[in-house]
Amino acid sequence: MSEDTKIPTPVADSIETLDPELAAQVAIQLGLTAEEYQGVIDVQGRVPSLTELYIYSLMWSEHCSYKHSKKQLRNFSSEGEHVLQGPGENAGVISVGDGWAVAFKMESHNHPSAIEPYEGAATGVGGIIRDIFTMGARPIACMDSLRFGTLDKPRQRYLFEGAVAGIGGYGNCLGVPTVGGEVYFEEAYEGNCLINAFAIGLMREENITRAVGSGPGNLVVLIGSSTGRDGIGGASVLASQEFDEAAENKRPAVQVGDPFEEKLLIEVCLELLKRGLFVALGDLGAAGLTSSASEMASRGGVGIDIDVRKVPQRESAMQPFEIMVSESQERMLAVVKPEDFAAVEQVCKRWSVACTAIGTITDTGRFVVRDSSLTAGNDIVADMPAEMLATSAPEYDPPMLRPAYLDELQSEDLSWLSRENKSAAVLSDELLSLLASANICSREWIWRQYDHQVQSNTVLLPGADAAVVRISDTGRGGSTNRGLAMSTDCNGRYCYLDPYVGAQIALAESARNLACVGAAPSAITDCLNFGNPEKPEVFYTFHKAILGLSDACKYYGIPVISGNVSFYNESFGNAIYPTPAVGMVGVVDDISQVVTGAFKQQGDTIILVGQTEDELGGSEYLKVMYDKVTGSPPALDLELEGDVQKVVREAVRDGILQSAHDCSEGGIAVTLAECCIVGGIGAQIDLDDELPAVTSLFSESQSRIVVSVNDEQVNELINRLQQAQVPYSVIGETGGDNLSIEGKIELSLVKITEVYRESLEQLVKQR
Amino acid sequence: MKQYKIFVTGKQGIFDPAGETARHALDNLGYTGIESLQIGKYIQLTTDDSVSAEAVKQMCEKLLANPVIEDFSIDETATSATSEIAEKTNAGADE
Amino acid sequence: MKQYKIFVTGKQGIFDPAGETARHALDNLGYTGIESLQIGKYIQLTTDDSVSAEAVKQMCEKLLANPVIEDFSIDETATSATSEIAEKTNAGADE
Amino acid sequence: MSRVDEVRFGVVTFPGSNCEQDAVHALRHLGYRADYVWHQDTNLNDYDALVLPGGFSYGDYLRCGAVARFSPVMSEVVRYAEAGRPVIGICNGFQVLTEAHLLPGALIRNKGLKFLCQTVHLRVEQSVCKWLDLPTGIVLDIPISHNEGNYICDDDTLARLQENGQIVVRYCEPDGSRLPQGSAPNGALDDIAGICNPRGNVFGLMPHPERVTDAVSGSNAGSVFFTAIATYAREVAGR
Ligand SMILES: Nc1ncnc2c1ncn2[C@@H]1O[C@H](COP(=O)(O)OP(=O)(O)O)[C@@H](O)[C@H]1O
Ligand SMILES: [Mg+2]
Repeated sequence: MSEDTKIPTPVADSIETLDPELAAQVAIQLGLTAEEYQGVIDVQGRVPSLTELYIYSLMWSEHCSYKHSKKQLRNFSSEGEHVLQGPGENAGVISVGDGWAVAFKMESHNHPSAIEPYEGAATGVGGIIRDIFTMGARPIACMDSLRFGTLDKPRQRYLFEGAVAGIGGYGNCLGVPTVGGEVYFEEAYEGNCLINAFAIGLMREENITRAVGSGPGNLVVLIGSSTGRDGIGGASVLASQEFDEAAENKRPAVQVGDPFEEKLLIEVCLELLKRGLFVALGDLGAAGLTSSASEMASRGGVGIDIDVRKVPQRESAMQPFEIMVSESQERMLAVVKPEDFAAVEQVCKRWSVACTAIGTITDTGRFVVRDSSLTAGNDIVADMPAEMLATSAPEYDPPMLRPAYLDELQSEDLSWLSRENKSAAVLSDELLSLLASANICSREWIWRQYDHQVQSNTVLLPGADAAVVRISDTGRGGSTNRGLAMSTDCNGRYCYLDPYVGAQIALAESARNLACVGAAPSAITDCLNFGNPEKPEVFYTFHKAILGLSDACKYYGIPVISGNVSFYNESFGNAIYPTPAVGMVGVVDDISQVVTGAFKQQGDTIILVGQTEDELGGSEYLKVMYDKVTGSPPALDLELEGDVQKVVREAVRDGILQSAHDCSEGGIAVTLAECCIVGGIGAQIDLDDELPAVTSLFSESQSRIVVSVNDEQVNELINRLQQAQVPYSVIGETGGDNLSIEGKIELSLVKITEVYRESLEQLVKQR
Repeated sequence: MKQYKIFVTGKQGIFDPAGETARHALDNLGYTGIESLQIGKYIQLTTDDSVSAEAVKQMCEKLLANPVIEDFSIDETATSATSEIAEKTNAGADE
Repeated sequence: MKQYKIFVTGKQGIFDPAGETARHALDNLGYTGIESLQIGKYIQLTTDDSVSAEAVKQMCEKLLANPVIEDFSIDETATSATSEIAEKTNAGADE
Repeated sequence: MSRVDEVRFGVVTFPGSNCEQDAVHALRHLGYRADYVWHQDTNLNDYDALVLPGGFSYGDYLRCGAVARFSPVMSEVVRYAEAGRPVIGICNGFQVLTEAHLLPGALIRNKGLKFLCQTVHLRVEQSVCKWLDLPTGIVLDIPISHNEGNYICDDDTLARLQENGQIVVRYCEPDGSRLPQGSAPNGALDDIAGICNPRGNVFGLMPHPERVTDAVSGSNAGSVFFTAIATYAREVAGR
C-alpha cells in the first residue's frame, strides 16, 4: 500500500474485533496468506472483526481479485472505435450499428460443476446471463465451451450428461437460445472438467447501464431471491484451490439455480432500466453481496451502509458474515433514488419479485455492515474503506519456468507417420475412426437438448461454423436484416504443446469460423482456464498464452472487451491443458447472404483455400490412431490467415460461394466429410498436393477453408484468390453418393453419415 | 417379493425452488397457514426376495438420489405379493 | 404446528418415463431382481394448527396432484411443535 | 407485411412464458394485430383469438402448466373457449390447457428424459379443428422444443379423441407414414402432437408453428395455423 493512499475515516466507534492470535489463524484458514493478512491489518488500521475477515478473504481471493493474473491481463487491448465498454464492468459492450449495441462475456463454472454438474453448469449460465442484463441488454444467445475426460469413464459421462442437461435446463427456461459452443474430451480434463458459458445481449446504445453507485442518500436495494447458505465460501474455497479429495469434503452447500426467478429478474430489471428507475445495477455473483456492494461503492467513489437483517433470508440464524458472503443465486443489487422506490416496488410486485431496501449510499467512502438485531451503538459488524477493499488486493508477479516437457515434445520426430504406406482401405477406416471420435463427431446430441431457436432470430442452426442470430428485439422492438456471428474455440492440445501458438490458433479459428459465414471479428471475450498459478510451469504457460492471444488480437485490431480467469484447475497435482477459450462476435451485414458448410448441389466445384503442410503434431489423427499428444502444433502465419479469411468472407458477402467450411481437427478429410454429410451430397476429390497420403488427409494446417462454387462463379472466385495472392487448389466436384478422394478414401455417404451422427450418443450410452 | 418405499429429499440448506413456487401458488389460492413446503421424490420399488435392503441402499447412493444435494430414507413395507402398493394409511417415512 | 407427508404417484397404467429409465439404469449397473420401479413425488408440508387434513386434501386435488394422471395419499405425522421433524431413523432426510 | 389485418390476437403472458414475443412477432409479421395479455388481466373481449404461448410458466415447477392454470386470466379463457371462440395453446400453452381441463389428457416427460429441440414431421389428420385448414395427410415440418411433450390419456379418452376427430396433428416420418414403434420423438401416445376440443375451437399442440413463419427460419410452414384461424375469426365476426 502506498504512503499517500487515503483511507476514509471509520464510522464505527466500537466494533467487536477478533482476538489478534485467533484472527491470524482464521485468516489462514480462510485462504489468506500471512502477508495478505498483514495487508488487511494495514488497510483496516487494526485487527479485523470476523465479518471483515470473511469479507477480505473473499474479496482478495483469486476469483474476485485476479491477484495472480492482473498484471498479465494488461497485455490485452480493448481499444476499438466501436467499443463502448471494455473490461472492468460486468460485461464488455460494443456498438453493432444503427444504434444497437451488444454486451457479451464468457465465464467459467468449472469447480462447482465438478461437484454437481447439473446445478454447477446451470448456475454458470445463470451467472453469465445476469452479467449481461445487468448492463441493460436483453440476453439473446448463449454458447458453451466444455471440456471433460474421455467418455469411457462413467464419471465423465455423468459430468457431461449433467452439465449439458444443466445448461439446457437453465437457458431453455429463460428463453435464451443456446446457439453454439464447443466440446473436447481428453484425459487432461478428467479430474477437472471445464464449463465455460458465454452469453450475449442486445440493447439500444443509450441504454447501457453500469454498476456504479452514486448519490449519498440513495437506497441500496436487493432484488430477487432470498439469501441462504448456498455456496458459502464458494468463490474462494472452490475456485482458488486445487480440486482434490479434501475439496470434496469442503463441499459448501451447492448452489441451486432457479431459472424461473432469473427470467422474472430479466423482465423486472429491463423494465426498471427502461423507465430510468435505477441509478445503478449490479448482479450478485461470486462472493455475493460483499463483492457486488463493495465494487459498486468503489467504482462510484462512495460509501455504502447495509443492514444484514433487512436481507430476506431463507434459513434461520444466519450470521452476518454468512449473509454477506452467501452465493445464493438470482439476486441483483440496485441503487434507487428514495423517491423512486415505490415505483420500483410496484414493478417488482407485478412480477412477484421480492425487492428490499437493505441500506443506503453514503459519502463516507466506508463499506459499513450492520446487524440491527444487535443493540444500537454496537450494531456495526464491519467497517471497511470500500475503495481499498475492492482495489487494493495484492498483485503478484509469480515466478515462471518454461516446462521441460515443451522442448521434449516439440522436437519429437514425427516423420515416421507419413512414411507408412497405407492403402485406401486403411485410410478410409482411419477416417471413419476420426469421424467417430468424440472430439469430431456431430454434436447434435448436445444441441438437441438446447432450445436454439427461441426468440425466433436463429439464422443458422447449431452445426454451422459460426452461429448467426438476427439483430432483432423480437416482438418488442425493432428488427433488422443484419446478424451477429459468434463462435467459441480453443484447442487445448495445441496450447499444451505450445501455449503461445495454441492461443493464437484459438483466435484464428474463431475468426475463420466467422469468415465462413461472412462476418469479420468485432471483438472477443476470453475465458482463461489454467492450473495452479503458483506453480512456475503453469504460470509460464499462462503468460505465453496471454502474449500469444494479445499479440494476435493486436495484429488484427480485435479488442478484448471482457473475460474471465479460472486458475487451480488441477486434480491430484495435475493441471489441465492450458485452455484459453476465445468467444468471438462479429457482424453479418445481410443475413440472407450467410452460407453454411454443407455442399448444396451436384456439380459444384470444390476449392481448398489455403495450403496443406506436413503438420500432424498435436493432431486428432495422432491421438486417435496412436494415442499420442506430441510434436509441435501447426504453425500460424497471421498474415496468410488474415488473407484467407478476407477473401472467403468477401466471397460469402458477395454471394459467390455455395458453401464454406474451415479445416480444423481431423484435417481436410474430416472437413470434406462434414460438408458431404451435412449437405447430403457426395464429392469426388483429388488432393494433388504431393504430400504423403496421411499428411494430405489429416494434417491440421491452419488457414484453410474448403469452399464450393457453382459454374458461374468459379472464375470470379479464382480471380479473387489470385488477386489476393492466397494459395488455393481446385480439388474436386460435388456429387454422387460417396466421398471419394483419389487413391486415398472411398466411403459411402450413408456410412460416414451414420458414424458421424450417431457416435456421440453411443459414447454417452455405453456401459 | 419385497416392497421398498424410498424418500428422496433435498439436503438441509439446499434451495428448493419448486417447493417455493408451489407454496406461493397455494398462498395465492387462499390457503393460509403454510409454513413450509418441500418437494422430493417418492420411489416405489418392487423386487424379488433376493434383493437386500443393503442393495437398495446402494442403488439410492449410486443412482436414485444425488448424494451431493439429496438425502434419502428407505422403508421396507411389505414382503408378500398380496400387500398393495399405496395404502392410504401407510406409515410413510417414519421408519 | 402440523406436519403432512404427501405421496403423489402415477395412476395405474400411466407410463412413467423417469421410473422406466431408472429401472434400466439399475439393470445396467448390474442390479437384478427388480420387478417394478415408479417415481412419484414426496411433498413435505408444514402448517400451523389451523390447517385441517381436509384442507390439505383439497390442496392436493386442486394443485399438488393432477387427477388425470396421478393419485395421492396424505399422512399426517406430527401435530405438536415439540415433536421433531426428523426421527433418528430418517436422519437428515427431512430437514 | 404492409396492411394490418383487422383480426386481433391476444397472446396470454404468464410469469415464465418465453415464446410470447415470438408469437407476437409471427402474428404481426403475418399482418395481424397482436397484443400481450397479462395473466392478471381479465378482459378478453377485444380479441378475435387467443394464443397461450410456449415457455416455462412458473418455471414448470410442480407440473408444467399446473400453477399458470390458476392465473386470473384463465377463468376468462375458459369462458372465452366455452363461447366457441378460438384458443390455441402452443407447447407450454398446450400444457396449461390440459391442466385447465380445456383439453383432455396430460403431457409428461419425454420418454428419453431429455429436452428435445429439433424439427419434426407433422401429419395433418382429419379433424374438427378450426385452427388448421389443410387437406388431410399433408406433412408439415415444424420445430419442437420441450422436455414434457409426451402426450398421455386413458383408453376411453383416446377412443373419444379418435371418434370425435379431435386429433389434429400426429408426429410422422417424412413421407407421412408412422412407424409401428411410434414416430413421436417424445414417446407421445398414438403419436399425438396436437388435439382440439370436440367443438374444434380450442387447439393445443407441442410443436412451435410461430417459429417457422418468417424468412429467418428458412420456412413458413407454421403460418397456416394462424391464417386459418384469421379466416375463421373473420367469418365469425361477419367481416
Ligand atoms: N457444447 C456445445 N454446445 C452447443 N453447440 C456445440 C457444442 N459443441 C459444438 N457445438 C456446435 O457444433 C459445431 C461444431 O463444433 P466444432 O467442432 O467446435 O466447430 P469448429 O471446429 O468449426 O469450431 C458448431 O456449430 C458448434 O457451435
Ligand atoms: Mg469451424
